[in-house]
Amino acid sequence: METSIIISGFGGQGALFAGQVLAHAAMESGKEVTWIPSYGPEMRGGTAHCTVVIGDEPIGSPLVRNPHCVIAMNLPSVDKYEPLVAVGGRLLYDSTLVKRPLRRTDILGVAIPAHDIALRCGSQQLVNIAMLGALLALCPLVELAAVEQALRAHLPERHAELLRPNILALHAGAAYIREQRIAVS
Amino acid sequence: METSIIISGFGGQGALFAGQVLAHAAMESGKEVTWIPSYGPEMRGGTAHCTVVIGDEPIGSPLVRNPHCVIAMNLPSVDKYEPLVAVGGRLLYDSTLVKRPLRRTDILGVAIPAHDIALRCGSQQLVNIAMLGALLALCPLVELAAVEQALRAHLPERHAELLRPNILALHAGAAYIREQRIAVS
Amino acid sequence: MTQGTVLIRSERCKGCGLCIQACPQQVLAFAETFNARGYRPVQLDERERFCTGCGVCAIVCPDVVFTVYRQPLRRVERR
Amino acid sequence: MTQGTVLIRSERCKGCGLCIQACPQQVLAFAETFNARGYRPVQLDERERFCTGCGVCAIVCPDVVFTVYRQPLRRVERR
Amino acid sequence: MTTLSLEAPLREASAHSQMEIVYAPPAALADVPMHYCPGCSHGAIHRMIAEVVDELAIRECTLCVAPVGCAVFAYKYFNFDSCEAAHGRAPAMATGLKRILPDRVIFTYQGDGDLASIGANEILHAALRGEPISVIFVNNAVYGMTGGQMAPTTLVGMKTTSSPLGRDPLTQGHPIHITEMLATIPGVAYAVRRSMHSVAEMRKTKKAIRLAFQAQLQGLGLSIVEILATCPTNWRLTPIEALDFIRDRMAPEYPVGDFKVDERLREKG
Amino acid sequence: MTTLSLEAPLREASAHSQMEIVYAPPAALADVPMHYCPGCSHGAIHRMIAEVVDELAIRECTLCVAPVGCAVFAYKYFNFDSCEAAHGRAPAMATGLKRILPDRVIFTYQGDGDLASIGANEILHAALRGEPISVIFVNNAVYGMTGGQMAPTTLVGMKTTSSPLGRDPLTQGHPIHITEMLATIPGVAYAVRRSMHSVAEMRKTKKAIRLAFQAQLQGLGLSIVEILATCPTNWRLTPIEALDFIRDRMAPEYPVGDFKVDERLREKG
Amino acid sequence: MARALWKGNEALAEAAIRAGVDAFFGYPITPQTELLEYMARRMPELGRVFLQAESEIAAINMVYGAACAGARAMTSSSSPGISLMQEGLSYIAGSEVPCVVVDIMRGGPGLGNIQPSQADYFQLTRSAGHGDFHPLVLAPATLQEAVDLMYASFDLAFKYRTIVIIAGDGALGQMMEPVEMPPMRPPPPDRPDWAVFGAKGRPPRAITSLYLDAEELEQVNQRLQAKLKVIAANEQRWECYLTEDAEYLVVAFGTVARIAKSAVRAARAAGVRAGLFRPISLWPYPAEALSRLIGQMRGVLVVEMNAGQMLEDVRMAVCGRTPLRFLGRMGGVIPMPDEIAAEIVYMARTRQHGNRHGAQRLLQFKE
Amino acid sequence: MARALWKGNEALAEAAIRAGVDAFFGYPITPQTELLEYMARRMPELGRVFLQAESEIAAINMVYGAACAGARAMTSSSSPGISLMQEGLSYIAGSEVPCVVVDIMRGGPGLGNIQPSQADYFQLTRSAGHGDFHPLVLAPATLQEAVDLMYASFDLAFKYRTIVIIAGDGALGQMMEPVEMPPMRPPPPDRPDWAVFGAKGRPPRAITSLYLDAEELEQVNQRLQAKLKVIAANEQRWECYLTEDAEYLVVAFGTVARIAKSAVRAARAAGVRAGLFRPISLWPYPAEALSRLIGQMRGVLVVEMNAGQMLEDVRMAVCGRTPLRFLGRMGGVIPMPDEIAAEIVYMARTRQHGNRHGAQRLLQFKE
Ligand SMILES: Cc1ncc(C[n+]2csc(CCOP(=O)(O)OP(=O)(O)O)c2C)c(N)n1
Ligand SMILES: Cc1ncc(C[n+]2csc(CCOP(=O)(O)OP(=O)(O)O)c2C)c(N)n1
Ligand code: SF4
Ligand code: SF4
Ligand code: SF4
Ligand code: SF4
Repeated sequence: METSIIISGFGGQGALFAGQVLAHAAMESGKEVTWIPSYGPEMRGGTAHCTVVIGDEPIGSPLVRNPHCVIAMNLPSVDKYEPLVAVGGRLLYDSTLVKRPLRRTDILGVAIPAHDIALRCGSQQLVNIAMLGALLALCPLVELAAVEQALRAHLPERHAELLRPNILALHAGAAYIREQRIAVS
Repeated sequence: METSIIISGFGGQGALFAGQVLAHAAMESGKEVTWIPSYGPEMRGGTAHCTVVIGDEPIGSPLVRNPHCVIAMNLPSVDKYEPLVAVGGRLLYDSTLVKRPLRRTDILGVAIPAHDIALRCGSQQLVNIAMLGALLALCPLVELAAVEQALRAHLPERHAELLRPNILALHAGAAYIREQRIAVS
Repeated sequence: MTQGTVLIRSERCKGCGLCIQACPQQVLAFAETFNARGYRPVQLDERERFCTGCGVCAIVCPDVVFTVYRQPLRRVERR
Repeated sequence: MTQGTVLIRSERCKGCGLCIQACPQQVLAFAETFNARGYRPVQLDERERFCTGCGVCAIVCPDVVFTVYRQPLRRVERR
Repeated sequence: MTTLSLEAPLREASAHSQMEIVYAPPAALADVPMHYCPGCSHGAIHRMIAEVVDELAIRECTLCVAPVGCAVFAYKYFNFDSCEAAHGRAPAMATGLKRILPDRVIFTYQGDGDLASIGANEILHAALRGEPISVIFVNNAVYGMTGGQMAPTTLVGMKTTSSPLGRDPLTQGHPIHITEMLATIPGVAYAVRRSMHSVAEMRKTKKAIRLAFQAQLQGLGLSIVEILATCPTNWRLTPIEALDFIRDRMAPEYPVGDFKVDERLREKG
Repeated sequence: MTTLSLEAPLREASAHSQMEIVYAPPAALADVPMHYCPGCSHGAIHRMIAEVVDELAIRECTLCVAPVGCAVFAYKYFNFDSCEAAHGRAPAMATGLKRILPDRVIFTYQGDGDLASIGANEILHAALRGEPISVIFVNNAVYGMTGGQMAPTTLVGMKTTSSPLGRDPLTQGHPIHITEMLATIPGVAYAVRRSMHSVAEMRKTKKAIRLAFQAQLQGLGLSIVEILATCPTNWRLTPIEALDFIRDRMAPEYPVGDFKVDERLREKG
Repeated sequence: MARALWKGNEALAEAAIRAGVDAFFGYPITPQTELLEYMARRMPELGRVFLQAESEIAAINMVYGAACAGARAMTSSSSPGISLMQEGLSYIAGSEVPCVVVDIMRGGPGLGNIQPSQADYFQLTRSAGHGDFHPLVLAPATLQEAVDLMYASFDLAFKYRTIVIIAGDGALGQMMEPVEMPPMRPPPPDRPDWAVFGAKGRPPRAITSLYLDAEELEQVNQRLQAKLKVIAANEQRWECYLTEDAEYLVVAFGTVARIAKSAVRAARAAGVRAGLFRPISLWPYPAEALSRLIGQMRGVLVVEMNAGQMLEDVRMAVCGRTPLRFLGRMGGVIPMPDEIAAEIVYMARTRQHGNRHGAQRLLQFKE
Repeated sequence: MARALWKGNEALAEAAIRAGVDAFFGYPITPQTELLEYMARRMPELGRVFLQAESEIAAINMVYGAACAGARAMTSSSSPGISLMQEGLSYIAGSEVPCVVVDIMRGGPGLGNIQPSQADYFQLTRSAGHGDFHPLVLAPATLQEAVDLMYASFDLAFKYRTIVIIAGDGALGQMMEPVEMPPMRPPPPDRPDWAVFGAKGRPPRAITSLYLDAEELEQVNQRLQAKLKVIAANEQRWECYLTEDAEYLVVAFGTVARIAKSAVRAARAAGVRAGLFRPISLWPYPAEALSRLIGQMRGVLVVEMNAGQMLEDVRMAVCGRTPLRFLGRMGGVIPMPDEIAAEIVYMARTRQHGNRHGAQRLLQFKE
């Protein structure tokens, strides 16, 4: 089985990085994985997203039309991906930025006050990893420890001081889900 | 029937021009005709030749492997074309420049003291037209009058003073053949 | 001192801050909220009334965010 | 006056005449006959003995036709 | 600076109705958001061009040739006809246009990668021909659009994604001074360098753009305005730091100034 | 001029056996006829290059990059390694060679169409990079090989097959002064113009070629020798008239001289 | 009009002038240069634009610019120059502006030589640049046809807003033949309604080939493909020569086709019922016309001055229904009537599917 | 070696370095730029040559120069840049020097966009320049394969003295995937015996593509064609996926092929015996391997990110033996597994020869 995840947000919100961290963690956990970014017109001052596919066999398509999971860090991302999530899939969104209710009922929509969580962990830059933590609490694709490890290995050196806050945010995101007692698949 | 003629000599001997004159004359005589030059490596300080094909129907190939007639104005041209002339064809060469005897016996080789004829007409530049005159006396492809006309129309203006000598040479070349009483085809 | 003001098309603002630093009267500041494209746009702050309508913000703004108004005392059209 | 002479590779000569005009002693002229490539090559003419072996012909000749000889009085190797 | 524009979006203007508009977006600029990064000079340069076009009242006879570079969408931002050239070939395309439309005002808008690297031959020969076009040459010392690689104008020692140790003139060459070079060519009527690093310099830039267009209107030959411009994104600086970078680092290598001004260009700045 | 060559064809030399050879064809020149027109300068320039290569004893480490132009067969005429570039791209090809073979002597041999028209970008950027190659730039003011069309170096008013009424600078541009232009570039160590119109000038030309090679051997940067050369065929002049044409028509537009000589180039002419 | 003897390159130039070409931009290259030189003389006389560009790249981009202004613009070149124009051609195709390009092909690859060749068939018909497009490629066999096609080319180019390429070779460019020139038509005074020439009294226009959004670019491409389908339906041209009762078919285009005509005649003289199918439009390829003929054939011989490029189009049309042979000469060698005739006769005598005779000239091919 | 997560462009660069590349010359262009940037960092560290050229034209001619000196030289670019390299590639082919070129294709024609595309299939396989030649074109579908092919490319290039093109698309260049890097091999110290590097102790050599004499150039071309025949015999590569019992065959290459794998699985899940034929070498095309499969197929679906280019190769291999459908997305739109699966299933359900369903996406094609 392959699981596909799209992470989407404004440029600068770290959508691509969160996807890479997930991909590294998956690979180190012995899974097959692909990561592919958007690198199109959105890049300059627009939105950015990436698709991660994780599986046990070599991945076929690195791109999917209907992802199993979506992390949407802003309103345009919710607008774009809500209609596309696979039936029964999950759409996690930052409820600090996105105020509108979801329209679909055949997917699991999860509002996460990621902005607040991030700020609590030390910086609004941590929204991406907080959301990732939440996702992994919902869909245990990889262990949080593997993500921690990936963060350690791949956070750019110039951001070394953000390592601890990132790990904090990861767990805080996961903890939020567990607190909400949302059914874990 | 198509008749093919190759005219060949050093660059500057006017092989291409003689061919054009013949082609013009043929066209004005209501024939179909093609003219095609060599424009290859020979051009710069080497030899030049052209192929003229004259017929009553639209010409197929403007190039031939085995021409019916060849006018060779120097030794390299004789060397190159003697083996190629069609069986029963004609090879006219300038006997002032080319001293060696022809090897083939299945073609009609005609030695023409074209250089002398040209000098008698006023300039060594007239070799080409003298040879053309000789050819037309052997193979009446077009009337000499048509060639005269073509010379009048197409001799570059800066050479206007050479018109009369050219016409002279044309007839002198033809006359030489007639004097030799070579069988005319 | 002429009295002026500016109209700010906040949705066009990218929050580069060039106008804030260029404004001779220091009447501009970033808003607290984000616009739809994710930037914190510029707004007139509490020093608003000191705006002279000099137009420097409009000159430096790369995103043509400003329209500049001035009290019609006399039109300064030299230079 | 040094005595010299030149060796002319006639088959290489294209009859441009640059050497004829450049020769300070005017000892070169065109031949009457043509070479295999259809040019009238240069030759030493009857003033041949005035050749000093100065080498000017070799300098100007674009076709490297000349080899230049000089009597071994003293070798003029300056400049 | 004082142009009044009627096409500007004044929906919200009621609050200011007693006041007089002293600056509004120029009519020659399309009323759409631009895609440039925050603090990038391209937007302001576009605006100045549009202002000049309005001031000279030539919007209906002006054509822009857009480059390949961050300004690739210039044609979306102007309210006049335009076309989009292949990378570096804007001067050739403009030549084709100008020869067919000799009474129109044709300008190219080109970055330094576009004009000075892949397209240096086209600008050089357009200049040699004295093609009466105007060239707005935006020098930001890097390839912006492709993510900040070294340009021919990159400063010695400057780090870019393709000169990670800083540009080494020994293997990567010296910065190119296109405008000085073009100024030596008889066909060039106007060749100046300006900068975007301060309000005063920006005012001068706009005047130079106007003179460049006027040179064309007077049929004097090719005119070029090189403009030192920011690329905060690829310089990895804030927009305000980027202004300082121009002043402190770029201007010393690329001095602002007039390298050639045809004497028939009457209008003085 | 006094080089002795051992590989020269001395079969007929017996008649001169008491004499000393004071000039023989250089060893670095292949002993084959050249295809150039009567009186064309290319042959003499080839010979001078070969003489310099012999004098500097660098035949075994020299590589020629031949152009597309009448000198396209230059590689047949030299007794050293060479390759044949695409039209105008010799400086790029030479760059590729030199980066791999930094201790070899690499020179390009280029006509004015090749270097100044289609290939002006390649020479410009090789110069900007200070690529340590030597460039022999043969300026005969026309496209020789293709039959005498206008070149960027064609003189104002000069008739060619593509400027039948004479070059009109208004539509066809002004003659290009490549060497002056390159001389302004820091990466260039040596940039001079010489001529083939007299024995004295030819001697100077050869010295310049030697200095150009020496600049390379000393690793000083790019060296270029522009040489005013004849094309009697396409000028429709006799070889001797062609010399006068250089002196009277070309040299006034393209003055012979030194535009840049790196001071480390010790050897004085 | 009376017939006159014209040189190929000059006849093409004069035909373009009579067809109302507004502007010519070009760069010298053998064996096409006389076309440029003719333009250099005639265009200024007529007050039209002639400009020798600094390179083929500049030339095609000048054409692009002039075409954007709605002008009848053209360039001409030969193989290496056409290679340099690939990017520009792709932009022109992507922007859907019309223009005409003459390619007088020469021997390749690389510098090759200046002799006649057809080795750029793929480049012209399959990929005159990156991306999905095909120019309309017309390959005349005689100078009269060259003139007529050239004369029609601008109308075609403007009708479809497409690139029209007149594909000849050195032989066509250099030869002389009697030609009847069509009448002089001035350039049309009106500018097309897609052109840019100043936004006077109308909204601004932009001509571009940039569509950053993939869906949008796909739509543009679908429009382009739809247009190509229309061209493919309308503009296939070909000639059948002695095919009615033919059992052996020669397929050849351009110069080779006229040589093949002589060969077909010779083969018939030798008792073989031979015929010639001559594609005139190389793209769109007259595949159905060819396909219809195949049923009656006992063998097909493709002759080209290349290593077998049009051969692929013929293979697709023949689709295994009859044996196929290929005779290819390369490097500027022109196949002579006698060798083509020999191939036809050989094919008839042996009805062999293989290709092992005359191996040195016959490039390997079997089907 | 352990697996690591690599970005496509950087993995290609590192693989080239480990394969012993001596020199990289290039010019930035999306979506290939990371390759150049990686080279800019790594090559100088290793004392090898990295140079950002002033243009793609300069880059390919620098490669040409370095290759003449016997070096392992390469460049990389994307569609418009590859168009600009056509002349240089033709010279390199004509001179028979080896080199490696990476083309990370993007949407066209013209400026198009920077999204993934396969629209330069013709340009790479049919006419990477004027004249008769074909580069060896390898199209990886995964990053591991990209690395392995890149690693092998210089050996292939030198073995045959040919151009090797690694053909990817934006998706391949931009994506990340686990890769096991091959070991580092230094550039070979010996210079090949055809290279030019100074005529020390041997007669001078010249590297050229110029042969003015037609017969001589024909011989050169015959040698080239003979070499291409050898390459065609030795170097065909392909993958068959679930073809053993397949009745419906998808043919696709590169990124599309891996997407098609997902689709084939989905189709099988829907009860259709589908399989995938994936050409890895685009030239030489594995035509016989494909042809062998066709007999057992009740239908063939070609999927490409273009208007139907490889389709021609498949048509020639299928030769009318089974119905053929084509699904093409253009402009950077990537076909999704579900739409390919839907096509397969549709094909199986209807066994219809036509192509009229989903017309908007299915470009017209019938056979
Ligand atoms: C032929 C070709 N080569 C390369 C590119 C990729 N490319 C797009 S923009 C650009 C450089 C832009 O830099 P510059 O001209 O300085 O403009 P800026 O983006 O900095 O404004 C490059 C290399 C291309 N589109 N086409
Ligand atoms: C790409 C390309 N364009 C054009 C040509 C045709 N061509 C061959 S040589 C030449 C010009 C030669 O002129 P120049 O460089 O001045 O050298 P010369 O022949 O005068 O020595 C041209 C245009 C070509 N071979 N390749
Ligand atoms: S200069 Fe313009 S874009 Fe920048 S902060 Fe001010 S208003 Fe916003
Ligand atoms: S200079 Fe040389 S080629 Fe010219 S005439 Fe004298 S010997 Fe002959
Ligand atoms: S990358 Fe640089 S030049 Fe491009 S829009 Fe951003 S700041 Fe401006
Ligand atoms: S055409 Fe001119 S340059 Fe060429 S060989 Fe003849 S004289 Fe020399």
